[in-house]
Order: sequence, then C-alpha cells, then structure tokens
Amino acid sequence: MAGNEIILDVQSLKKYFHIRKGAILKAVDDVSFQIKKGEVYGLVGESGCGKSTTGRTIIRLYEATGGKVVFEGQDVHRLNPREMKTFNRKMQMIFQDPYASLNPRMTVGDIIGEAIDIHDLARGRQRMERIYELLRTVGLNAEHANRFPHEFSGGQRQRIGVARALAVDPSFLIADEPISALDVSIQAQVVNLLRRLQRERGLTYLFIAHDLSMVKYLSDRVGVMYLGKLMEEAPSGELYRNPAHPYTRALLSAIPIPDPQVEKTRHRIMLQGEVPSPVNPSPGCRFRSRCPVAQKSCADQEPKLREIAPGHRVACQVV
Amino acid sequence: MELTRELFAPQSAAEGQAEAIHRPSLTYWQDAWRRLKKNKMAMAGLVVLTIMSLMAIIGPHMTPYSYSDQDLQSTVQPPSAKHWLGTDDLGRDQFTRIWMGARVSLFIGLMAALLDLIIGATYGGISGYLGGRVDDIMMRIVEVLYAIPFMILVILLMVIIGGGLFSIILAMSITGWVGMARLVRGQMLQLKEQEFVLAAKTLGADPGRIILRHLIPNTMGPILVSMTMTIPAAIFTEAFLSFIGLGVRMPLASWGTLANDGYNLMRLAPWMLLYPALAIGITMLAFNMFGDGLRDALDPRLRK
Amino acid sequence: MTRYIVKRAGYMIATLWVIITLTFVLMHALPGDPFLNPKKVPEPIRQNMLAKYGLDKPLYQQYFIYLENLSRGELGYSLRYTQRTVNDMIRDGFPYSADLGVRALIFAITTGLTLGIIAALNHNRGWDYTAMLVAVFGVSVPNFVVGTLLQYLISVKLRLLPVTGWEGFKYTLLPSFALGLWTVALMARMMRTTMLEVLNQDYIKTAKAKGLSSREIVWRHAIRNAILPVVTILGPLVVNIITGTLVIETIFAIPGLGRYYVQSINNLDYPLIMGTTIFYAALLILAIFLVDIAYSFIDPRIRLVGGKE
Amino acid sequence: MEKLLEVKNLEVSFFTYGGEVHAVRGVSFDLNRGESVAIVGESGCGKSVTAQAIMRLIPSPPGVIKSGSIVFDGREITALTDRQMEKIRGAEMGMIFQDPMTSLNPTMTVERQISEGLIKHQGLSAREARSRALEMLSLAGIPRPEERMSQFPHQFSGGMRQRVMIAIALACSPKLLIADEPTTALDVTIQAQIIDLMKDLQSKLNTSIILITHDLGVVAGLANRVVVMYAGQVVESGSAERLFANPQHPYTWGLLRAVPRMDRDIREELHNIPGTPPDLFAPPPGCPFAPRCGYAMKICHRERPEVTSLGDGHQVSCWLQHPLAPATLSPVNGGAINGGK
Repeated sequence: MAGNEIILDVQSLKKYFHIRKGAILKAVDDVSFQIKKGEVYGLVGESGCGKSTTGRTIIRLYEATGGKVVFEGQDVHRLNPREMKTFNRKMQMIFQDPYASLNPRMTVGDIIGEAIDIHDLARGRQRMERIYELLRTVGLNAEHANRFPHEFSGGQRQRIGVARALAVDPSFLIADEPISALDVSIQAQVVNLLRRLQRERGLTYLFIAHDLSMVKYLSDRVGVMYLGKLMEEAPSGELYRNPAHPYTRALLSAIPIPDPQVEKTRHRIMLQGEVPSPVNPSPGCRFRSRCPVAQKSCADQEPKLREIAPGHRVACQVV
Repeated sequence: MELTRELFAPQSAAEGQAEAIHRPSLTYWQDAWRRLKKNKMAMAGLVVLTIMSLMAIIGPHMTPYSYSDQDLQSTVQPPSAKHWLGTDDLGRDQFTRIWMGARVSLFIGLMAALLDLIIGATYGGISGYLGGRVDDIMMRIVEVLYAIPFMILVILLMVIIGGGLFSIILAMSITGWVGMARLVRGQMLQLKEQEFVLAAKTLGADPGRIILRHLIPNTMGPILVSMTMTIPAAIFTEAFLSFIGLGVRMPLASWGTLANDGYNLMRLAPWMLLYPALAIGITMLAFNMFGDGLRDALDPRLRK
Repeated sequence: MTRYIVKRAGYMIATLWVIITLTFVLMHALPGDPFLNPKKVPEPIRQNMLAKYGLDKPLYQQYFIYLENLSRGELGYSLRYTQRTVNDMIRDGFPYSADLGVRALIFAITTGLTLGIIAALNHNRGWDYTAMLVAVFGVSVPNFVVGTLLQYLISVKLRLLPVTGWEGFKYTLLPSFALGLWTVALMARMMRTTMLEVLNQDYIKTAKAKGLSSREIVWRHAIRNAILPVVTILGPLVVNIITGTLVIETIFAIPGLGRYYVQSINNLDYPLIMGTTIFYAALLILAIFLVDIAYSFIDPRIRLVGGKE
Repeated sequence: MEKLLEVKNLEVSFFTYGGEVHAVRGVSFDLNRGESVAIVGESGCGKSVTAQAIMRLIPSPPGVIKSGSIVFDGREITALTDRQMEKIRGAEMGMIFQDPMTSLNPTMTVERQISEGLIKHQGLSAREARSRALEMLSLAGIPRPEERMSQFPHQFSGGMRQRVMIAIALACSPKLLIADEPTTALDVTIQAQIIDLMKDLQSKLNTSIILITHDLGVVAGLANRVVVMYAGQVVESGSAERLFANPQHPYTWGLLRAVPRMDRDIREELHNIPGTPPDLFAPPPGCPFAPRCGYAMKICHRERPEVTSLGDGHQVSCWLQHPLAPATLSPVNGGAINGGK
C-alpha cells in the first residue's frame, strides 16, 4: 500500500511548556520518525506521553521548541502565512472529543463549509453542493446541513469532523484519538470510514491512540511513546510479535483480550507504580523508574533509537 | 398473537433510517428562549422591566407637569387625583419625577453596563486571546485593580469630578470593567483550547475569523448574564451615591435622589420615600429574576 | 504556602500603593488647590498643613512627605474642625462602625448559611422556594431602602424600637438587620448553589455507599465542601458591609466613622476625605487579604500545593 | 452453590423534564457467593442504574424502582427502610466508581474516609479503625501506607486513588463488591494493576463481585459469568466461557466483532452496528435491538422475545432461537443457532 516516498519527516522534535517559574514540562523531547506516502503510522502511549502534543506540533498548532517538521520537503515551522494556507489544505486533523470539536453555535453545513470559505473553494450553490457531497461521503445526508451539532450522536459528530477535514481535500490526516470517546459499537463506524477514505483517496494518516488493538488493526507502522520519548518503532505485525522494549512488552501484555481461555493462560508483565511527572525529568532512560529490567547504567545516559531488525528501532540499552 | 412462519421473514431496518433526526431544529438562542419562556419568574421579571422602560419613555408625558415645575401653592401633597403620587416640598409632581428618575436610573444602568462591556470585553479578550506574557502583565494589573474597593474609589472620584449624570457613569465605568475583563478572559482561555477553535486554526482561519465566528458567539451567553447583573448593580450604586449626597444634580432627579429627599421628609410625607423606594426595589427584583432565569436558560450544563 | 502568602501580600501592598497614589493625584488635581485656599482654609490649619505637608514645596516632594506621614500612621487634618485629625475621627467613630459591622456580619453569615443549606436539602420543595424568595428579595432591595422603610414603619409608626442612636441592644437591631440583609441573601443563594453542586458530586455517592446516614453525609461531607467556595466571596461581602455602614450610620444617626465620612463628603472637607478614604481602602484590602489566606488554610488543595493558578 | 443476590424483573425509571426514561426494563440475574458477574453494555444501557438499584443509590427524585425484587442474602432490598439499608451499605455491600478523581472527598484525609465506615458499622474506636485502615491500605497495595494515610486525595495519582476507593469499599469485609467501570478512567497498565488487585482481594476475602464495564476484555479476565445488557434489558447471559465461545445474540456478536483482537491478525472491515441505541423515553415495542440488527425479522419489531435457556445457565432473548426462525450461523464461531430445527 505504501510507497517509499517520505511525505513527513519529523526530526528531533521538541515541545516544552513553561508551567511555573523554573518548571519545564517536556511534553515532546527529541522525537524523530518518518511517514511514507500512503501509509498509516500509529502513535501509541498512555496519557501524558506526549503523543497528542506531537500531533499538534506537527500541524503547527504549537510552535516547536526545537527540531524540524519537514512535510513534502518544506519545513512546516518556517512557512510564511501564505505558505501556511497552502499547507493547511494538504494536512488536516481529526480531533478527539466529539462534543468539543464542533462549534455549538454553527450549523453542520457552516462547520463543514468553513474550510471552503477560508480558501474560497466554492460559493453559493456550488458551495452547498460540495457540503452535501461531503456529508454523503461520511454517511450522512444533505438534510443534516441545517442541523446543529448537539442534535447528533457521538459517532455522527465524529464523522462531521471527518467531513470538515476532507473539505480541503488534504493528502495527510492526523487523527488524534478519534474513537476513544465513542462507544464500542460506534467506533467501527468511524474506523471503517477512515479505512475506506484511505483506500479511495490514497491518504496518509498519523493515527494517534491509546488503544493498541485498534492501532495494530489500522496501522502499517507503529511508534510507542513514553514520557515525551519515542521508545520503539516497528511495522505493526513485527511490533506485536516481537516487542523489544520492556515498556512495549508490558503495554502489550496489559491489554485484556476478550477470551477467557486466552486470559487464563496469559503471562502478564505487571508494571510497578505509575507514569512519573514529565516536569523536569531526570537524566537517563525515562522508563527506568518502572522498568523490570533496569540496570544502574540506565541512569547515566538517555538511550538512543537503534535498529535491531529492518525497520525495527528501539531505545533501550538492555535489550 | 399467533406466531406464523410469515412473521419470521427477514425485515431489517432501512439503511438511511438509522441516521434520520426527527426533532425540529433549534438554534442555541431559540432553545434558550424556549427554556426562558417556561420560567414564570423570569418572564414576570421581563414584563416588569418592559413596563418600567415604557413608563420611563411615556410616563413623564402623562401629566401636565414638567419634572422641574414648582408649585409653591401645593407643596407636600399626599397622592390625589391631581397629583397621582403627591408632590414634594417644592410642589413638584412626584409621578412625573419618578418616571423622569426612571429615565436617569435606567440610562445610568445601561450606560454603565455598556461601557463595562466595551472596556472589559476588549481588555479581557485581548489578554485571554494573546495569552503568554501579555496576559501575565495585563492580569497583574487587573489583580491589583480588582482588590481596590470599588465603592470607595467611586466616592472619591465623585468628590473630585463633582456630581452629575456623566460623572457617575464615568466613575462607575473606570472601576467597573474589571469584573467583565476577568469573565471574558476566563472564557477566552477556555474556548481558545477547545478543539473546534483548534480545528478552525488547522483549516487556516485567521484570528479575525476565529474571534468573530468562534470566540464571540460562544462568549455571548455568560456576557449577557453578567450584564443583567451589572445593570441593577449600577442602578443600585447610583442610588447609593445619590443617597449620600453625591448623585445627579438638581433639578434632575434619579430614584436615589428622590429616595433621599423622601427620607428627609419621612415623617411629614412618607409617600415621598415609599414610591421611589418601591421603584428601585421592584426594578432590582425584576432584573434579578430575569437574570437568574437567563442564567439557567443559557447554562450549558442543563443542555443535552 | 509561604510563597502564596507572600504573593498575596505583594498584591495587597501594590493595591494599597495604587490607591494612595491615586488619592494623592486626584486630590491635587482639584482646581484652585482646596488645601491652601486662604478663603476656605482657616489660618491656623493652613499654617499647620504648610508645616506638616510642605505644601509650598514641589508636588513630588509633597508626595514623599505624604507617604512618610502615612507610614507613621498619620492620616491628615480636618479643614472644618480645627483640632480634629482623621486619626481622632477613627478613634472616636470606628468602634461603633466595627460593632455594627460585626453584628451585621454574624447575622448575615449564620442566617445566610442556614437558609442556603435548608434550601439545598429541600431542593425544589416548599422550604427551598421560601428561602429563595427571601433571598431574591434581599438581593433586590438596597440597604438604604430597607433601612429607611423599616425605620419609618417599626420605629416611627409602630414605635416598637428607637428611631436613631446607639445606646443599647434595642438600638442595634434595625441597623444590623438592614445592613446584613443583602449579605444574608447573597450567602443563602451561593450556599444553596454550592450545596446542590456538592450533593451531586461522586464523593457523596461514595459516602452513601459507605452506609452513612443523610445527616452524617450532610454534616461531614457536604457542608464543609460547600462552604469553601462561599468563603471566597466573604472578602467582597465584608467590603460590602463596611461600605454599607456609610448609609446605615447616616440613617440611624450612629456616631460611627461612616457617618463622619458622609458628613465630610457633604462638607467637601478634602484632607479628611482623603485620609478616611485611605483608611477604608487599607481596611478593605486587608479584609480581602485575610479571607484569601484563611481560605488557603481551609482548603487542603491549596495549603499543600501552594497557590491556585 | 449458595445464592447471594437474586434480581428479578427489575424496572427503574427516571421521571425527568422531558418525560419518563425507562432506564431498566425487567432485568433479572443472580449471583452466587464468591462468584463474580460482569454486566456489559454500552453507555445508557442501564448497567450502572442496575448496580445503583442494588445499592439503593438511585437518586430519588427523579429515579424510582418501579417494580421487581432484589433479594440480597435472604433479605428483600426493595422493602427495607432507609435506616435498615444504611446498615447494609458499606458493611455488607461496598461500591467503587468510575472516576477515582472525583469519588473521594477532597477535604478529608484518606484515613478518615476509610475509618468512617468502620466506626459506623463495626463500632471500632478511632484507634482500632486507624489500624484497620492501615491494614486495608497495604492490602490495596499502597506503598508507605503509614505516611499516605494522613494525606488528602489530591496527593494521590489516579491509580492510587482507585486503590484507596477499593480500600474504602472493602474495609468492612462486605459480601458483595460492586465495581462500576472501575478502570475506564485509567491507563491500560494501571488497569491491569487494578484488575489484578481485585482478583487478588476477591480470593483473599471471598467477596462476590459485580463488575460493570463496556470492555469485553476486562470481563474475560475477571468474571465467571456475564450479563449483556442493551437498552435497559438483558439480551444474553451465561458463564464467561460459554458466552465468549458460543454467543447467541446478534448484539453480543456485534460487540465481539466491533473491536479488533490484539492477538489476531485481521485486515477485513470491522463489524459495524449501524445507528444508535433507542430513545428510552419511548422504547420500541419489540426487541430493542431490532432496528440495528442485521438478522431482524418481522416479529422482532413487534414482540419482545422470550428468554430461552440453553442449559448451563446460558440464557438469551432472541427470536432467532424460535423453531420457526430461519437457520442461522453464528458469525463469531460459525456454529448453528438453535432456530430452524
């Protein structure tokens, strides 16, 4: 499905937040990865690991503290306002919260039409036609254009969010936890829609989620984040078959499987304690406070990502 | 019912039907208005306020007297057919003066609220929207101003710039906007991080569009509620100032000065105190009832 | 925690400084210098002020002299009464004002909280409506209206209580009531709102799941949490009560500071107004500061984390 | 085995501004001592309301237990006075909630929150309650309990708070623990810890558990038996083994097929349950799932299906079980459904 052309190249991306005097929250700290044209790259991790901040910094909702985001050969954070407008038409985002991501004072038609107005893509009848078509694309119909967001269910709203992103006909979509707020039976509506769109339009996705089974299902390659760092990256099948990083292993083993027979016989790696605060992190490996195989030397320096198999990179000096 | 084989024929629901919405579509404001209409207290408040406003316009013209006409032949008259609400110690018609006072009081209330809104919303809007260091500095200033006892400062200003309609409005708006600024800033900070605003940014919306289409419409509710509370507060402040001798100047009258005059002649002519006091009380009550109702109607927590 | 107190104290001093400076500037911006106008200012006072405030010196020097005097707690002279200073006035009048204010505050807090709790516990039932009706009326009627009407009705017409003065318990009833009523109403409304909010919280469900009785839940879990937000408005409420004393003391002819202040306003006794204003401002700002600090002690989330952002 | 809890035909409604919401419509299930049952369903299916009804925690107004019976340890819960119920809550039944951030009183130390129930139900002195609270905290896996006891909830992380909640709920060694989405607000690694803790404590204290959840994975790891709810009704119930291996109701199929399994490589489309759950102001007359069901028949839209027992405690409410229904194959395991024989 994916070619070899690199569409997005994230190089040593850093995003720090100054929260109080002297306290720096290192939400994203030196993260590098590449996404090929037409592939789905999954970014997983638990809450507070910086996966959403990474997404938002890539699309330049946040200015980067350091590093580069190169999209189609251009450094996104150096674009001037005019170039930004072109960029906005190529990369779009789908948000997490189906309630907060749609302006409650606007009709669905105006929400979807906003992009058309901003970029002056169509006017009058044509504009409406285009809105109707987008609604049909996501499985809604033209009558819904005059309705307000609160009249829709969570799944429907999330599809309206997809339609809004599609309005500019982008080539790259960042999906930031698009299904985590939805009920199980509704999730498939959105996931299947995303898959269909990718097939039909050759889209590239950065799919951000904490639900590993969904990420595995949807992605070609997966990056695992922990406390602002990329810990491991591999093609999704490989990652699930041969997880290398102790964090990835624990994460995979923590996911319950809906089968009592499997659950009975599974060996679970139980992590002690909880994710420490990302404020002023101590040097060395960020995972070492919870790591079952940590050694003294882990405190000395931050492990760098190294390739252990083709396309399989891991940041751990123990394995 | 008898079970027949025919009943077990497949019948799935039609595809598109699952997505249909049957309820009529209502905008946020239509919905709020519908809710407000159901609130009897709020509607009573609204009716009273409408009557008060109408009377402020036509009331002074309903009598043959002007608010400043003195009739030294008939001073301190109790209410009668000639003078519906009696006369004061200079023989001025109280009915005319009360509705003239309504003009002054309501005008002051409206103007003060409006100026608060303009200054406060601009200041708070800029502070909240820009955020960061600008916000820090602007909010430090507000923190200092916020702790300044409002009434004391107004009194001081009034002593210096002297009484009168415009100095009251000026004095109140110099100090009054801080609350509005905090409210609007808080709203801005909250909204700015909302995903729909972020979505607009990723679509390439410029700040003007984000402010006009996304931020302002979503701040209107709390602002409106706050204004229905600012107006009576301003009326109250004016009455308070008038009562301690810092109000509008003679022969102009506000409800506060009328009450003050009435207080001085309380034993002789209690009606001179009673009617202005009632006017103030009823108006404040109406504003409060309406404001409460409006707040409930606009409260997002009550919406599904 | 210490950082938080220091920060609040910093704001307090900044605010006070702004007010002092503002007062100074405003007063000296008055046309025709009312401080030294030989027509208005009696000669002995004129001499006194010249010596004390260096009024013949440039304005910025006057400002520093003024600040210096303030730092020693000297608030200024009266133009009207040759021998009176603001300090004298405060010494004479403030005890009355404080007495009145404290009575009104105690009345307001106890009644207000009780009404609010009763209303919340009987949500949407008779008691709730009654309490809220009282509250809406209380918020709607200005204190001078309540004061004057009650004085007329109860004292003048029915002769149940003395009309004016401050000579015993009977004299305190009407003024305290009139002064406190607005605060009662506000407290009741706020307490009801926060109480209802708290009763809807998950930890109340937890308490019920433990098998506590409704009474135990209300006393141990609900009231304490509901009062917290109410404490934050205590500062502004105290301010309101203190400013309220201006009219209430005037109406009931109580020889307190408020009445002197109103008189000095009507007499345009500028130095007196200036001094009293600063005293009031300092008092009010201090009240707000103390409430803030008290709040941070009550709420463990602030006490232990050190500052609300 | 001895029955601890028997719920029969439970009906709960909420009388709101917009009318009567039929939140629970005739729910029946039972629970043996030492057993754990999971109630599974999507938001709004009535699973939490059912749990709250057992604890008699339905907020009233607007909620009312309209009919049905709940027999707990030989007593009819619905007939008890408030006083009698207080003696059972906390002492014989404990409950933990979804959001550990809001379920603890922010202005009370953890120690007091645990000992409160002990003092009330077991008449312990403050000192005895303190040592028992300490014991519970270390049992719940909280490090340095001595020191943590005097702290306030905001000083604990999410997972630790949920442990405190468990300590509170189990302090008086209740016979039944109701856990209402106990891990939904937590990260997976923390979820694993909490589930592990619950299993561990269940075996140590021999407590029965009702687990309310929407996550079939969590169910598989913890529950002996499963009750699947949809739109206020039980659509299928049975032992966890049977239900996962041989589910009979199209809604259960839908739930199982809507989520990809991590241990399998599937690339085909996920099963999509179209539409949304019905409006409980006016629930449809027939099977509530019929409008979204790919197997629906005419009868499904008209008549509520009866409960069919398939042996071994496996029960299902579906017209496909009727002899007149066409033969159908289960899309989950390919097995034939009883109907059509």
